[in-house]
Amino acid sequence: MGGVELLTITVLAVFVGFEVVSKVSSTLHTPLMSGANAIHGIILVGAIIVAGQAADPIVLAVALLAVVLATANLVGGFVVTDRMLEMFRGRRPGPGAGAAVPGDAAKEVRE
Amino acid sequence: MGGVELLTITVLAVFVGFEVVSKVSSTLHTPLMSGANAIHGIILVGAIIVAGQAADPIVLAVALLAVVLATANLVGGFVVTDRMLEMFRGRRPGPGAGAAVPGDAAKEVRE
Amino acid sequence: MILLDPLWTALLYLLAAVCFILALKGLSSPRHARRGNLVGAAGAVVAVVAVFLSARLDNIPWILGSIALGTAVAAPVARRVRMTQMPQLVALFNGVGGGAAALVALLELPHAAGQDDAWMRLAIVFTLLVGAVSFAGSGVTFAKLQELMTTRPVVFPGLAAVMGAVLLAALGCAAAVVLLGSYPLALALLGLGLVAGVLLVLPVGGADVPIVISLLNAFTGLAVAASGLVLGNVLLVVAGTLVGASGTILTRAMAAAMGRSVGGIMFGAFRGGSTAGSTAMSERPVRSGSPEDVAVLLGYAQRVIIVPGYGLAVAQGQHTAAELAQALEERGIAVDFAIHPVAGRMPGHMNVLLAEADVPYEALKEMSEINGDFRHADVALVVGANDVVNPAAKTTPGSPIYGMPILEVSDARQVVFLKRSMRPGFAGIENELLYEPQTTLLFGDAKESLTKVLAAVKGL
Amino acid sequence: MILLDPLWTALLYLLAAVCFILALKGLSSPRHARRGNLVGAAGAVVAVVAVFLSARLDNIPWILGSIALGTAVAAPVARRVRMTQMPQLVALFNGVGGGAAALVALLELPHAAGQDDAWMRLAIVFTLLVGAVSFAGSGVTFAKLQELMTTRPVVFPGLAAVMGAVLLAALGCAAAVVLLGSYPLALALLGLGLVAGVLLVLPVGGADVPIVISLLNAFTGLAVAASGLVLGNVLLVVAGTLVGASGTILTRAMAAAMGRSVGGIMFGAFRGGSTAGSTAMSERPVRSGSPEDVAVLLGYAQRVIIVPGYGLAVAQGQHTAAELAQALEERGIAVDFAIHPVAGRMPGHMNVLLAEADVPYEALKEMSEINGDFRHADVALVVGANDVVNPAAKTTPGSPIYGMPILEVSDARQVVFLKRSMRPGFAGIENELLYEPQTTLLFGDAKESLTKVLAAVKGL
Ligand SMILES: NC(=O)c1ccc[n+]([C@@H]2O[C@H](COP(=O)([O-])OP(=O)(O)OC[C@H]3O[C@@H](n4cnc5c(N)ncnc54)[C@H](OP(=O)(O)O)[C@@H]3O)[C@@H](O)[C@H]2O)c1
Ligand SMILES: NC(=O)c1ccc[n+]([C@@H]2O[C@H](COP(=O)([O-])OP(=O)(O)OC[C@H]3O[C@@H](n4cnc5c(N)ncnc54)[C@H](OP(=O)(O)O)[C@@H]3O)[C@@H](O)[C@H]2O)c1
Repeated sequence: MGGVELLTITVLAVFVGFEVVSKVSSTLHTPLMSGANAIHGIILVGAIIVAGQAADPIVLAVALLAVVLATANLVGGFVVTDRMLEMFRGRRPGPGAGAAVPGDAAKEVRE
Repeated sequence: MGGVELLTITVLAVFVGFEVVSKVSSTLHTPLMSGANAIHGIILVGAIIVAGQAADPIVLAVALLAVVLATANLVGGFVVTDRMLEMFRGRRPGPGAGAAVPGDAAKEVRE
Repeated sequence: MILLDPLWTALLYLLAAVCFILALKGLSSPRHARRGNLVGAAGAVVAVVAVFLSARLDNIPWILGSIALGTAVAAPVARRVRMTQMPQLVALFNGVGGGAAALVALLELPHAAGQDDAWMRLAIVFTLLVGAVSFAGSGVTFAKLQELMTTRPVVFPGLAAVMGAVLLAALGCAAAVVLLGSYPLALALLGLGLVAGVLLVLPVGGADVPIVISLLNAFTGLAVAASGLVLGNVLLVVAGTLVGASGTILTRAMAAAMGRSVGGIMFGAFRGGSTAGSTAMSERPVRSGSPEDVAVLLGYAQRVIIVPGYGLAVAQGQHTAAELAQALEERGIAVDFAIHPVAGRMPGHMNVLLAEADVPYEALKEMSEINGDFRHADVALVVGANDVVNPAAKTTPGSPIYGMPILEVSDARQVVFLKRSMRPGFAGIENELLYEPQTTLLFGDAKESLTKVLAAVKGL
Repeated sequence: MILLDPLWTALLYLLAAVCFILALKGLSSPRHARRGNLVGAAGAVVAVVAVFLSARLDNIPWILGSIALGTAVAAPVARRVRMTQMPQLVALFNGVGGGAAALVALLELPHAAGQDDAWMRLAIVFTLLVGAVSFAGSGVTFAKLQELMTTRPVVFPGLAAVMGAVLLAALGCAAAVVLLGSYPLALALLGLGLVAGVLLVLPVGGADVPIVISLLNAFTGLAVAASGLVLGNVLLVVAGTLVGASGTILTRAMAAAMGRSVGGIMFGAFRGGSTAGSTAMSERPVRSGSPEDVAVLLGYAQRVIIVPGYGLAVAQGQHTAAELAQALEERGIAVDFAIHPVAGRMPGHMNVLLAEADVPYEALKEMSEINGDFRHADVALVVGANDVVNPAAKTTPGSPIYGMPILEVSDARQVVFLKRSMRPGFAGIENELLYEPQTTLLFGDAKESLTKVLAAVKGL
């Protein structure tokens, strides 16, 4: 693929990144950090390609190490982000809910 | 240039466009309309290329028509947008300024 | 003459594309907007210089002459046009851009004649068709707005059938061009596109024309992007896509502000609906007042909200309105301008208009911001606005503006209308508010009325 | 096995890239955030499947085994980690990602040995160096946060000189690799990168570690983007660039919230400054109270603002805090949570923490939103926070937190601190507010104290 096309794509991706991320509410900055962290685990694709082309056992070993590391990054990142975001669903339905919604009560009181 | 690269560039440009434009304040929607209008005048580049390759006089005539139209779009669009935006500079300094700033006065009164 | 190798050319194009993005980004605040626009213009210059330096071009004198001609025609018009005629001008520029894209695509067809170029021919027919629709459609909107023809929807029996036939024929031509690369059929496609553009816009009522302009703007953007695919030119792709996105967003925003759907606006006429209501005027009594009456109402109020509309733009009364506001402020009265998003004839029209009169944009209150304040206002002064304050939008389900959010002027203690007659606004429907007991009408041109009221206020 | 031709592969990669963009877009509102993250994960799956179907790969069983291993290690850790340890975990994942990028680049070097591949080798050395820095630096931050080593800045004489030498050597190696493609030098560069990463992070004080994590996150993103250039893989380019942009923005936002500059944080130690202040504790008297005293203060207030900090996270007292808020609400008291952007150890840490306790996010007030309200509050209840309410940020120019915007708890009529001792917060400086007459201290673990106060409030 030509260098200029890649450069163009990079420049546009920079704009997309800045525009999209600057809209993230500060409430979600921790999930943003771990979510972005998960995304760069996609280096896994590169690691797989390298490992799939490896002929030499040492090269293969190094490449497989890269695969393990990248997978840990990718899978762990998405799982941990999901766990965090699960907490943002707001009120959980069920018996525990009533005891832990000070916000709503606050509104009733103040209005 | 490969089709996939162009597609990728298009997709990213769509994201950039939507993200950037959705941040434009509604106050500036008219200049946005005419500014975007100016930008598509860049078809001039295509018209120039076509005209520069024309051998046949009819083709040349059509291509030159395209050049004229595209230039009108490009130049006129930017000029008219500039004129509009000039008005948004806010208060003009000078003698006329005092007579036409109800907003500031309004603030004084209300505070 | 080739001074630039393809790499540098591509980099300059990329630079130009970035300039265009920055131009749109600049519009996120009035402060940087003008500089942004200049950056965009600089990007255009870079791109044009790059094309001259990079490609082996013949006919350079002719090309330069054509550029000079285009500039000589467009620049003075753009510099001198009155702000009320801005929508027409944008329509015009939009149309010629679409036309240029269609012509470029037409001329590229012979270069895409190969067996493997079917994708390219697909992009070509797209550009041809969409560019032609945009050209012809914009021409009709121009004619409507410039009142070269009626602003009312033009509908005739069988319109839907004709449109369907045209579209089918266009589709057939398009398929043939893609498969066979036939040049005569491409010309036919161009012609069909022109017809389709005319038919598409004819049945649209005057009040909906700005939406159509914005939609055609998006169309032209897409046509330019497709021509970029044809020419393998990243700049055209990016620029066209940006315009397509912005046109889409604007169209949707406008339609939402009018409480309508884009589909309903474009194809309402084909389904038998029409955007124009009845124009029968009722004979009920109204209360009209003199400039002095209005001056008293205003001069002894504590809070006044001015609602500008299209009539203020027509009358070019913005400076007088600003002066009146200033005079009231000097009497200790709080004055705001309430801006409806579709007041006037373009989105944000009132903002441009009042900015021209040096009203700082902080003094312009958006609808959502000010709607709650009318109930604390002593007087709502409606200057040349009608549809945007018409309660029919809330009360009359059949009305063409039903569902559009309006400025709640009827909450104010007193409502004053400055207009020339009892004629309705652009949507063509009567305004019940004119007959309400709290309403006073001052008939006459907005600028003249404002001048008289201003004089009377100063004399209080 | 090649089931997909390059076109389809590229389209699937593009799809995955779009999924990643949507994942980040989802974070603009808590409602769509989780779905967005799942879309991102789906994109990753698509990409991995695409690579298996599209390239002629050997060693597939080994690769699948490695993926299984990575998953088996990471998923349970990610699922079980306590929320207080989140920063460490993110640092760890970030580091391994950077390491993977560096290894990929290393293995690609032999494929970029040609005369014309200098640009590619440039991308390779960039990935190598930045990936290694990110790996080693993240390792050190992990050790600091996990308290495997001191959280205080580690500085030794000549640090700056050593760092300079390492960087110079790295630069030399990098140039040699670009020009000659030498493999041993690439290995040396990897080593130098590791050393540089360690040296870069050692002198950073504990409180600044989250900023460094975010910065290294951006680094890894850039390394991945560069490796995408090496492999000609659009997906890696886009994904890496997105992460680079998000890391940059986050780093700047955090630094701004702490009133610091990124450069000052990273290189302060080299210039002799240090992020830690004095830890000398003064012997002045403070007013400490019993849980019952605090309950009375709270129970008869009209407006209470709770200020959570890192200590609340450590004590896992978020559920108890939510219950206390609920109990106070039931007594008719208005309760808000005031969230400082850098309270805790990660940006938005408190939001995550309180969301876990089902406090609806509407009840969490941002600093700018609530700072004006403290003067109307009867009690500000500071639970395990310290630096973010320390007036030294405004009054003591030499202090490491000087310039950081703080929550103005001293405006409240009464201030209650729940903490275990008189020890300072993460920045290591004393808090004058603890000695003020309106301040009451309740010593003890935040969760235990909250439980006691809650019981006492219920008994009022
Ligand atoms: N802004 C946009 O983007 C946009 C887009 C699409 C559609 N539209 C449509 O345009 C309309 C805008 O509403 P609007 O309230 O601003 O305008 P309007 O409803 O068209 O009303 C304009 C009023 O101004 C009066 N007028 C005209 N010339 C005047 C003059 N020289 N002096 C004093 N009064 C004058 C007219 O009454 P007389 O003739 O009796 O004087 C008329 O009642 C809406 O229907 C909207 O949907 C706007
Ligand atoms: N959030 C971010 O993104 C971020 C990023 C970079 C830096 N930082 C830094 O981190 C700091 C955050 O400020 P902060 O006010 O939240 O925290 P802090 O200043 O570190 O104070 C935490 C307080 O909690 C108390 N504490 C600890 N464990 C406790 C427990 N189990 N029960 C009760 N109290 C306990 C500690 O006092 P005792 O030991 O006496 O109990 C300490 O005073 C700032 O310096 C900020 O700059 C944050």
